[in-house]
Amino acid sequence: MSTNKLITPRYLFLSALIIVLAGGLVLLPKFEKQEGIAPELLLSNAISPERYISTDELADRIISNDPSILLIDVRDEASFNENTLPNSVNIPLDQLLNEDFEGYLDQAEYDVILFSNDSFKADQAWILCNRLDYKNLHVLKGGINEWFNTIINPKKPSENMPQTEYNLYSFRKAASMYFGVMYVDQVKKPDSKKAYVAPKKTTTTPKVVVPKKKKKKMPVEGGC
Amino acid sequence: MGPLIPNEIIPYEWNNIIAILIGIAFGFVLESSGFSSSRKLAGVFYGYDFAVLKVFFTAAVTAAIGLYYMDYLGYVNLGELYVQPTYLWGGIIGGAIMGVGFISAGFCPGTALTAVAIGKIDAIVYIVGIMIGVFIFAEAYSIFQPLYEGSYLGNITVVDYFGANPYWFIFGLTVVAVLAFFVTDIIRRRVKKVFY
Amino acid sequence: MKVTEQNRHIYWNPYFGGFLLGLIVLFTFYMTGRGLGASGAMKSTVVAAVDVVAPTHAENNAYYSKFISEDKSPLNNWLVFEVLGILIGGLISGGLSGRIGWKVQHSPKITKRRRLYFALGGGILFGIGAQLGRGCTSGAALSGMSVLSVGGFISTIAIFGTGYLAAYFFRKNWI
Amino acid sequence: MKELEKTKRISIAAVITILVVIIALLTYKKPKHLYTVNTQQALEQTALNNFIQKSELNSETILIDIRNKFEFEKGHIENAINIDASDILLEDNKNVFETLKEEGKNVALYGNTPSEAIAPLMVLQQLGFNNVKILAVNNSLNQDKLITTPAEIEKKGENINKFIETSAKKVNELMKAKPKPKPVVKAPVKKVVIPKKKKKKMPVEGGC
Repeated sequence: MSTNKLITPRYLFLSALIIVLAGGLVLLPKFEKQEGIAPELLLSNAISPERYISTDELADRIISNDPSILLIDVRDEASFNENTLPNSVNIPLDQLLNEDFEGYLDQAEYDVILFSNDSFKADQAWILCNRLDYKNLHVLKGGINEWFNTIINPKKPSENMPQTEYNLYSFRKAASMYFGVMYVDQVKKPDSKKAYVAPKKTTTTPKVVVPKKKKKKMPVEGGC
Repeated sequence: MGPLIPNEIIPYEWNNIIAILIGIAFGFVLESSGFSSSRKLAGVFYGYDFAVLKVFFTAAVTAAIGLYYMDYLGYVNLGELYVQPTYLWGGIIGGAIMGVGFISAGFCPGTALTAVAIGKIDAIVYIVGIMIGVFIFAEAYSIFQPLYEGSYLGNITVVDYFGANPYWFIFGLTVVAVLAFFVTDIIRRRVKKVFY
Repeated sequence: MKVTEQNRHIYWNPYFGGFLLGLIVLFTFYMTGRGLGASGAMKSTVVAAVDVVAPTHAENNAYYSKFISEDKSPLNNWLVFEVLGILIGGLISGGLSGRIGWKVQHSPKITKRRRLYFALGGGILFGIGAQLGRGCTSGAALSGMSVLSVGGFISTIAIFGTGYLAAYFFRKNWI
Repeated sequence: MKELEKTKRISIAAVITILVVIIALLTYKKPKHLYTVNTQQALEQTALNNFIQKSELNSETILIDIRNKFEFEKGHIENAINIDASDILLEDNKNVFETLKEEGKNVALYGNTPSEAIAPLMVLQQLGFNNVKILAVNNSLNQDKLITTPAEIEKKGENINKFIETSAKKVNELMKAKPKPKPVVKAPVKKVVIPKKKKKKMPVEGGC
């Protein structure tokens, strides 16, 4: 062994280096694991109003049986059972992130529409999902209250309203009939023989909402 | 970005190609570090050449430090890496059998492959032995089954199991490694030289 | 002849080799999210062989059936490709330093036959142990220790621990 | 034994590693804004009461108007500071929030409607400013005089089903007055859809 010395300066330097590197890890300042997208991006997404979908548009899509919409009610269990939109799934806000609802939120196939009494809770849910970078989520502007005031119980426009108001009103009235609201003027004259039948509401096919799994990341297999 | 292929940053088709490339580098480094000669490997047990310990420990420490730096800087997400399942007794007894196998044959599968590559007949016999061993294990699986599936502790790391702070643990590991290198150098001076 | 003879036994400095190996393990984790491995490939070849020879037996054997799937042959496995790479890498490195040649490396004290018997015995033991411990030194121990997995440390300690214990009995083979 | 002397290569490798580590640390620019809260905690924050009524306002709380400058000029609640919602993360605005947080003052954001102020509230809360609340108030302008009316958040509206039933009943009474055509009343189908249990975990094949 030419160098009989045990600790050659080069080895000293190397061992010092590896210890310093490992020590560096310890001294680096810790910070909370950054989860989700950057705050600036989240802010700009949260401010832009394009996430809103109006009640008329939603009514139109429900009536035309658009298969790609998925209604999610973020209110708590009680108010969900009391009344909600047809075919909606209940994900209470405080259970938004738990495991089994993830299939509904984190998917690219359905257009998910969140709604609550008005759009406040739905907005909060939307912002949290946006932070986790879930795609194509929308919020029903005004929530169920707005839905009630516009679709279920539309206001009769007064005379001096423009023509578009009348069209809108007639659309909304038809929509409300679709949802089962009956109007007095529907009643036929007494002489009509035909047994009066409420407008046959197309029974909304019970859409079994299978949260189609977005192709999950490739499983990390390993082992020797 | 984390592991690239599982996050589909690199398409899955590249997986096997990268496997071959990594294998080539792995084989090259193993062979050049002298792991194709079983007597150099066995040196770690008899003290005349601690190459295995040095290479092994440096590799583990470098990889651990590297991973945790990349995790800190956000290039890798440690949560997505494969952590092998820990079967306590399976690991211990399996390791014991492997230890005896290691000392009797002088090879472990990775290094034996490099020896096969350079034409060592005992390595070829060793690989055939491994295949026989696997065959025996499979045939007699019912005997090994309770051990194979028992005492499952999950895919746990030292951090979850002992609640150790990983950074301090790695620092300790590095210090132990450097001490081990130093001590093994001393031992090597005292042990009779063996030319292989 | 002197030069080639001389550099046949010049290997890299172990720390340099270890450092490069560490980078390779790091690169593997970064690219594929999994560690290195070797004995998994042997298992796959055995499973594939048994599947070809006796598919019914392979199906109903509890262990084989774990690794047999209709769409993918057991050989289409990450480790098998990696092992191919190891063979190629070993060949390149051996070629560069002139170490290629059919030989049996054994301590002068023992005969070639005895060395081959011990290699076979060790292989069988290693085959069983690797399946039981779910990994060999490069797979479970090295990759396990890099992600600080408890299984990795257990395997390392068990392998090298028993190695040192049993060293006394096998010393005739080596020293 | 011989290879231990050849240490030239390791030193080169070592120097290269140092360089790589230093470059990595230098180029690593710490993200400007760091979440101090992960999504689960942020969810819990939504459950808290994030509103102040106008009545509860005391001189202590600082009012921040998040509408743009133009609307702010036209009319705003007295001694309110104007920070537009889209640039609350700018350097100086953020310092304003930081100083307010240090002084322990609580902050009330308000816009034309409470739902305008949700975005800044949520982002600020996730950045660790938990002294921020929303003023539950609707602002509207008539002839450039600001009228602020208390807004009720998540008010329970009328019950849709009940309304539909009442309308159906009304029509039925009318029917009864007429000859008896039997109206088929179809209650809107309300289903509780059971979320299909997601297959728990992608089987990670692997192992030796």
